[in-house]
Amino acid sequence: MRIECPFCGERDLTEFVYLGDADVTRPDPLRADAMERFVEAVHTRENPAGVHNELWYHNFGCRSWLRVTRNTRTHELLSVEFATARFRRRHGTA
Amino acid sequence: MPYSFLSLLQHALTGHRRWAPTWRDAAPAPEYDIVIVGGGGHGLATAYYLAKVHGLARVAVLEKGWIGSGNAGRNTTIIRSNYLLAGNNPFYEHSMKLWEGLEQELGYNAMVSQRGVLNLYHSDSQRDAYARRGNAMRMHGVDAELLDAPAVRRMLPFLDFENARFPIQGGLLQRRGGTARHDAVVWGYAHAASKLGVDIVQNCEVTGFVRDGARISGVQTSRGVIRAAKIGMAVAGHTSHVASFAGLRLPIESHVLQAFVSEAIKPLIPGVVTFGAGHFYVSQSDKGGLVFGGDIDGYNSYAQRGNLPMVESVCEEGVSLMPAIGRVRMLRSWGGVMDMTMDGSPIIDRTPIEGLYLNGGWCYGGFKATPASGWCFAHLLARDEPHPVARAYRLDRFATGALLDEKGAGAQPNLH
Amino acid sequence: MTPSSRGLMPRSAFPQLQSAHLESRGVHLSARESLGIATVMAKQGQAEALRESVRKQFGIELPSGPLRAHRAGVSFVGTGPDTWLATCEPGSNRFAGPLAEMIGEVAAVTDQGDAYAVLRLRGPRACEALQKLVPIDLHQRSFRQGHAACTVAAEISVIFWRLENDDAGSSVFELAIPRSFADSVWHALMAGMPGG
Amino acid sequence: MNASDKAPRAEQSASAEYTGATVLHQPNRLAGRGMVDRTQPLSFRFDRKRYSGFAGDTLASALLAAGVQLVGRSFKYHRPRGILTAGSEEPNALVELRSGARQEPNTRATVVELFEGLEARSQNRWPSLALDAGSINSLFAPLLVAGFYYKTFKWPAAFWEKLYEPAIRRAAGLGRASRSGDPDTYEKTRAFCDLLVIGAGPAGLAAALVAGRAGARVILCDEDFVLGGRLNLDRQEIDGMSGRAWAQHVEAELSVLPQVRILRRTTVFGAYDNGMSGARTLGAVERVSDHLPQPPNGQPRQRLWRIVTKEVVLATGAIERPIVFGGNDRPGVMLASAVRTYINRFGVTPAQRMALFTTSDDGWKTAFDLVNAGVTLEAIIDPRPQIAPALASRAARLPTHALLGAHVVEARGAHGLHEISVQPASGSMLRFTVGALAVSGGWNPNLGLSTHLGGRPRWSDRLSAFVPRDMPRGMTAVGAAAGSLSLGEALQEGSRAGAMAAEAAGFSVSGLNPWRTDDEMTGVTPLWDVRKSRGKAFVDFQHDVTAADIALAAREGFQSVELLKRYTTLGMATDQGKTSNVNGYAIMAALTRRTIPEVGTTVARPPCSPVALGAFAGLHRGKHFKPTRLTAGHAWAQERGATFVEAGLWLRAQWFSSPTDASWLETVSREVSAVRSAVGVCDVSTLGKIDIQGPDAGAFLDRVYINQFSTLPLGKVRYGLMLREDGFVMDDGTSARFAQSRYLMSTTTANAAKVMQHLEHARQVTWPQLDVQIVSVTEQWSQYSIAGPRSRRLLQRLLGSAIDLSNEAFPYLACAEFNWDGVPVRLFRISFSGELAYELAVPARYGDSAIRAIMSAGQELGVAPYGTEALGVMRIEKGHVAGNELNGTTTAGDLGFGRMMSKQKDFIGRVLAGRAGLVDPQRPVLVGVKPLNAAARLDAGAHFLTPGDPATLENSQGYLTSVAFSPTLGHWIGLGFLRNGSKRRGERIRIHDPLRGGDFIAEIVSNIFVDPDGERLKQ
Ligand SMILES: Cc1cc2nc3c(=O)[nH]c(=O)nc-3n(C[C@H](O)[C@H](O)[C@H](O)COP(=O)(O)OP(=O)(O)OC[C@H]3O[C@@H](n4cnc5c(N)ncnc54)[C@H](O)[C@@H]3O)c2cc1C
Ligand SMILES: NC(=O)c1ccc[n+]([C@@H]2O[C@H](COP(=O)([O-])OP(=O)(O)OC[C@H]3O[C@@H](n4cnc5c(N)ncnc54)[C@H](O)[C@@H]3O)[C@@H](O)[C@H]2O)c1
Ligand SMILES: Cc1cc2nc3c(=O)[nH]c(=O)nc-3n(C[C@H](O)[C@H](O)[C@H](O)COP(=O)(O)O)c2cc1C
Ligand SMILES: [Zn+2]
Repeated sequence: MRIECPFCGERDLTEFVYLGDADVTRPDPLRADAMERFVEAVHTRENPAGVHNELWYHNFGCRSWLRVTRNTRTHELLSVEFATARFRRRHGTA
Repeated sequence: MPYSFLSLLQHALTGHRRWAPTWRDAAPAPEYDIVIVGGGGHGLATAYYLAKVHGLARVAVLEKGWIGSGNAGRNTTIIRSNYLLAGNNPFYEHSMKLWEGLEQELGYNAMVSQRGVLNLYHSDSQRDAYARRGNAMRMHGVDAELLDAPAVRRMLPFLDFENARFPIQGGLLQRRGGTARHDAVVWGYAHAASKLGVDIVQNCEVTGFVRDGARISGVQTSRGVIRAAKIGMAVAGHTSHVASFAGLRLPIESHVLQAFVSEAIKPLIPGVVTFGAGHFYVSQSDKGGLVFGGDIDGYNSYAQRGNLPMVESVCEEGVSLMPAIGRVRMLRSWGGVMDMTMDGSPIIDRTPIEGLYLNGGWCYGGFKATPASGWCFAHLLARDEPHPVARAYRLDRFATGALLDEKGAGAQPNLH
Repeated sequence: MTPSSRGLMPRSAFPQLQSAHLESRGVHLSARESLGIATVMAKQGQAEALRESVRKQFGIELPSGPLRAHRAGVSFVGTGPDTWLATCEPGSNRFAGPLAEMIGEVAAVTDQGDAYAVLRLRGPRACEALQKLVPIDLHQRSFRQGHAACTVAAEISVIFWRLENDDAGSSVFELAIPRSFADSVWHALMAGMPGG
Repeated sequence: MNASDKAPRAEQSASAEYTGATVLHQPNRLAGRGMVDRTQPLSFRFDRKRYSGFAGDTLASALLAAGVQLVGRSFKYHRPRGILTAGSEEPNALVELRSGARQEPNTRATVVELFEGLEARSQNRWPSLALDAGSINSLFAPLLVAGFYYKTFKWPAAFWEKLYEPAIRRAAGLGRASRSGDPDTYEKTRAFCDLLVIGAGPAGLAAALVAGRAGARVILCDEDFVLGGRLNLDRQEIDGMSGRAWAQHVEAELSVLPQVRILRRTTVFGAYDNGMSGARTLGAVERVSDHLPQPPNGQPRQRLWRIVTKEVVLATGAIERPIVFGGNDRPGVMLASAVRTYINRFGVTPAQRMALFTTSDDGWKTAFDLVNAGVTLEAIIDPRPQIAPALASRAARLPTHALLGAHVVEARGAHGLHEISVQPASGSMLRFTVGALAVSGGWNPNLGLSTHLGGRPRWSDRLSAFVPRDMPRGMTAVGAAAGSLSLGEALQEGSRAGAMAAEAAGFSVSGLNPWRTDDEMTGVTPLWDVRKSRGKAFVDFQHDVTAADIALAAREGFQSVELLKRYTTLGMATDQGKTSNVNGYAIMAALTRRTIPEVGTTVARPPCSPVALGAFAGLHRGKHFKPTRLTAGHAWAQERGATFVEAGLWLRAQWFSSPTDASWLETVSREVSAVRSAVGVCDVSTLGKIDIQGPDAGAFLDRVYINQFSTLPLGKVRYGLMLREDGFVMDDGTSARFAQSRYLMSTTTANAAKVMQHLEHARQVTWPQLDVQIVSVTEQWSQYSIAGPRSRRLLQRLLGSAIDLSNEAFPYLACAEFNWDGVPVRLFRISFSGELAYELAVPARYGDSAIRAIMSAGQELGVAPYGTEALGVMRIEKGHVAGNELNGTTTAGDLGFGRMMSKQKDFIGRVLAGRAGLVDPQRPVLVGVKPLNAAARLDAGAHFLTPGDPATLENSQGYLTSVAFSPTLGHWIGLGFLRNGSKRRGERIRIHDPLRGGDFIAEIVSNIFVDPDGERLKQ
């Protein structure tokens, strides 16, 4: 498996560290139901047999956290972007 | 006629032309008392004990492929009960006791072989952790010995004691640990369950659940709808996937674990050895192949195959531990889909949905659990209350914080 | 006894270098002892300002991507988003401080002059020797002069870049190794040396 | 044609023509044939007996030349076995190659290149190959059917462990592995290309040539030591030149193309997952030195290639199928194409008198070549009632009986084939006395690599074989591998695939050359097994799986092809069923009235032929299993005779023993006393150091630590604790503030990398809006702890006027950056030992010089270097937590830091740390213990029990995490976690350690044993 880092280019699996579900966001700690939400966010991750958005860390490269879309049945890589990309899109910072 | 040397002799006289199928390859009936999803070791054991212990025989095991096609058929066959936590240790010891009588229980030889499991340690803190674990075992009446380096050397003179990057300081030994013939465990439970009237249905994939109101009362399958008062999931690596048919989200990730076998060589390694300075473990199969494995690849996968980097690092560890196997050849590598939980321990519990029961989250350690898992899941299904030794395997422990984290790795499945 | 009378003496990370005679194997190695090195990370939203200031101060256009731009002994190597490894010859520990001054508030500057031990490899078989170490395609067609990479060598995180070919027309690389790993990388490099 | 068919019989002592006493008689060597170099005789030993062969021979061809047919014994029945094939698919001819530490079990004689002094032994036999005691198993054969052991050995239970099981295990395996370490080295490398061509037969050569000429980067691999594949064994012509000559031409051109790399003796063993660009990784192993007595100096034995390529051309050819009939495993029964290989490539005939049993046109080529080589061909047996006219007319001219519609029903002969019984189309049984039988049951494309990524092959009725289908993106099969069995197709498909690959990589191809070949007959009518046959008919030779075993599996319900495999072990031997699987599937299909595609195939897995574990390990074994990190002070510590200990990848000084110390314990106690009474110095460079900058640096630290850092004054240091989001402790350390927006964080040695990743996650994923920049500076600084009542004086001597160290100017928890001797350095007043202490950080290049300066500055003060062990003793005396306490299952509360958790702010782990299970008052918390009996020695890992309670796991009250002999107190002390321990001070507790027989009473005390009020820190 080779992952296309948006900064470094396509690199071997060995350079990356896997974390998991890229769609969990840290709940608002001030909400009344914060506890349930944190329990959910930390323990209940997406685990589809198919297309999955996941976080990878380019540990041996540029040290970026990446948001990778990959098929867990075939290991086919569908897309990669910086984890910060969505934030930047939302806040228009380059 | 039950299997025995005698029956073998008699059949030999008739050229083995009269053997009956080892288990009935049943067609699904429209309805059962209990349906078990998953024809692996756990599903079949559950069905067997439901019939044997609880007298429930209107039971079906539904297997999407052929029985044992999942992890039961691809694991490295290590059995042991060397656990640390009070929530785990009694369960695995119960399993070990069941292993010890399995041949006779099933009338099928699963080749349980208690040649010992030795976990090597390479640092003081590792020794301390093993000591804590070994003491826990002893306090529960489980055999455990803490060996120093010379003792290990007497047992396994061909390990690297001279030139190791992380010198071997000793090991934690459970002599009653060992291996069992994985496929035979599946066939043995199928054989015995089938004899007690359990329907074993192959090529029958569960694709959904039948709901009436809040409860679940059946399954949709590739071979039609099958109704049942209770449905037990024992689908290991596919737990999240099958649970999602019922809208359940679970604290489980599916990861690939690879395993390897070498060409068959004359006996070299007496028991099971695990390397403490990495993730390598090895034993020798009854055919002579070195059966070994290491860490999971580390990413979610349902592909039943891994990648080259893990193959390399497993061999780096193997050759570092045992320089003698450098010229032994790898014959085959494969992968399995592991149901990794957030604390590395299993779940045997009711689900929030009436009629649906869960047995899963076995990570890479569920083969040794097969008998007790079946025993306890059957207990839960039959009595609607957890078996005492499986009390801790609750689904809500992540919310309550009553975790069973043997390694202390936290909510990160690929670190367990 | 006063400190100055003892004095602080730098020590090379590659004591083996003197005794290593590798020319015969088509690889020439040298250590870049007095290289000044600093990590430069743009503050949030300041990347453009940083480019501007580097343009002004050094006449260097900051590369975007894993590339190396240099001028008059100073170079900037792209090592990550909005992150560069700046080097200066000579510089040692006297580079990062002034650099921070010159660049100002728009970026965080961190001295790495001692964090990396830098080896220069050149010679007809330098490329072959390095290829055994790094998982990057070093072929002239794909890793050209001025290209750089943060990657892994013998399980160690390294940064390297390709310089202009030498007069003999053979490849020249510089390999930045975390100092504590210098021995291990050296061993891996020697083990993979062409011609045994 | 006619003429050559009547060529003179090879004179009996073919080898007579090679004079020179050393060359031994080779009765089956043919005059003037083959590619072996007759000017280079080689001598070798098999089972101690000496033989001769030539350069270019394989061990198999040399044994056959010498008239040796019996080479090994089978796995279960110990049946005598010979040589079936001439390639890597060989199931029978496995030997132990070499001896001593280099002994290699299960080595296929058919791929071993002969070298001078080669030593090989037969396997799985005792006392000798000829009379093997194990062969009595054949007598029990009726009992030893598939899966027999599952049905037996159950009673009496004890017998299984004591008797049967050990017996079965002793019988396991074929060859013996050496018990001493492999003396050879292995190397790993990577290669990148536009096109990887796997297989250098006509198809592969054509593909490589076309793509190479176009300028593409091409790698051409072949596992053989000569290129050409089948061209080396078939007497076919290309453009009027012999196939072999054509191959040599192509090779010559390829080897001068700059972008083409040819890897001979290199097996591509596996295909792995693709990247997004489509670039895929394949694994290959190059046998660099296996053809030599020993690897030449500095050369590895083998080299592992990870090849990253855009396109793959699969030109791996096809593997011939045996036919299943009685006694088909007799030594001398060989694949027809193998016989042809021995005759044409090696100039060796398996016997002087032979027969051919074929259901394929290709098999007939063997007949022509045997006759051409002057071997007596007793009969051609072809079950097909009629054959292609062209074939028939050519056959008519052969001096032999051609029997159509006939079957070989039995092969006999104790240690080698002696006689075959043939059932002709009509009439009574015929017998032929032959020394060898060539068999061709058709062809299976060698497609394993096409299925490694999950693709499944397709059944072809035309070929009656499985052919590649839904292959990995970018992989194309050509020639026999694709099921195109004629030379013409192979060349055509090869060049087409080469052209497409080159164009895909952006090169233009100018016209393909139309290589001319005479067309070839490829007809096959499969015969899966000879029903009327007598005696055991083998499907899987090595594992002794017979047609009867497959019938038994069918009967007992193991009808799924995967269950069939696991029950009978069909295809599980070292050859992975290359010659047996399809025959087995076909027999199962017939028995269960299914078609072969309905039965399907088992999954092929890497490696597609076995690979030495050493090759996968490469350099990373022994001392180089993992990289080693050395601090700048390492050389100095070595000079001081330090004993080093592994701390993660680091080597750290554990202690510095002096000749006068009686034991390591005495050394450590001396080091501790030196610190407590004078001054000591310890290298703490391995602790993680992270530079944290930016306007939001303070806010950022507030979120990752449980306590406040935004309020930390400039020039100050604070201890901090970090949680994982699940509420358990992750790491601890100090952070110093050097400027408004600049902190320096320190982490434990063990967690440095983990914390860095954690912080990057917080910065990039959780709070991308925060303006912080973080960089690891662990490598930049060499740091020494200078501890003890005299540490201030030492530093004053060392640093002189560089800094004012008075308590007022530089109090406890102060930090400063300044120049010393023109070098920027940092000083922190922090203490792990509990004494007045400082940590001095200098740029790493000065680390060596600095420790020497510190030592000489401290000489008159009695400075002593101390190691991690003394460090550990002192931190236990002070009740500081470390790795054994930060074990991933402890909370801040457990460690006694509950009150440090800020209520003012949110931080990682805060919410989940509030879960019931984590705040349960019953949780074990940190306490100190001291044995009542001052002489008693503590051991970490012991459990706590309330005195009087039975020693059960349920009753365990906690456990001992860290222990030390405290020279300060004169007895052993320990830290541990005890159920509601905070309320149990002064109570007695039982320390239970059944593993090591420890069992005694201790007192529960504060975890701080020395200077509880911390006065020494502030002196
Ligand atoms: C490489 C490897 C090595 C291992 N080593 C060990 C070891 O040494 N010791 C140890 O104790 N454990 C080990 N394990 C773990 C162990 O194999 C598993 O935990 C255990 O087998 C899981 O229980 P099971 O046998 O019921 O699972 P499985 O055998 O996987 O059974 C689950 C079954 O459910 C079926 N299924 C899935 N979805 C559906 C559906 N929708 N409908 C119908 N059926 C379905 C699957 O086909 C499968 O047959 C290892 C696992 C692997 C992969
Ligand atoms: N007439 C028939 O029925 C018939 C049947 C089969 C083959 N053939 C002949 O076979 C030839 C087919 O040519 P081809 O090029 O397709 O096949 P080939 O057999 O000539 O070449 C295949 C090559 O691939 C190599 N190889 C196989 N697996 C490998 C691996 N994993 N790694 C590295 N190398 C590997 C082999 O060593 C061999 O040299 C033609 O000459 C054809 O006439 C004819
Ligand atoms: C304990 C054990 C021993 C094995 N021994 C062999 C063996 O000797 N030969 C072999 O070809 N495969 C062996 N295998 C691997 C199986 O062939 C197969 O790869 C594995 O069960 C996974 O199935 P799959 O590869 O069909 O997906 C063994 C597997 C296990 C679990
Ligand atoms: Zn990157």
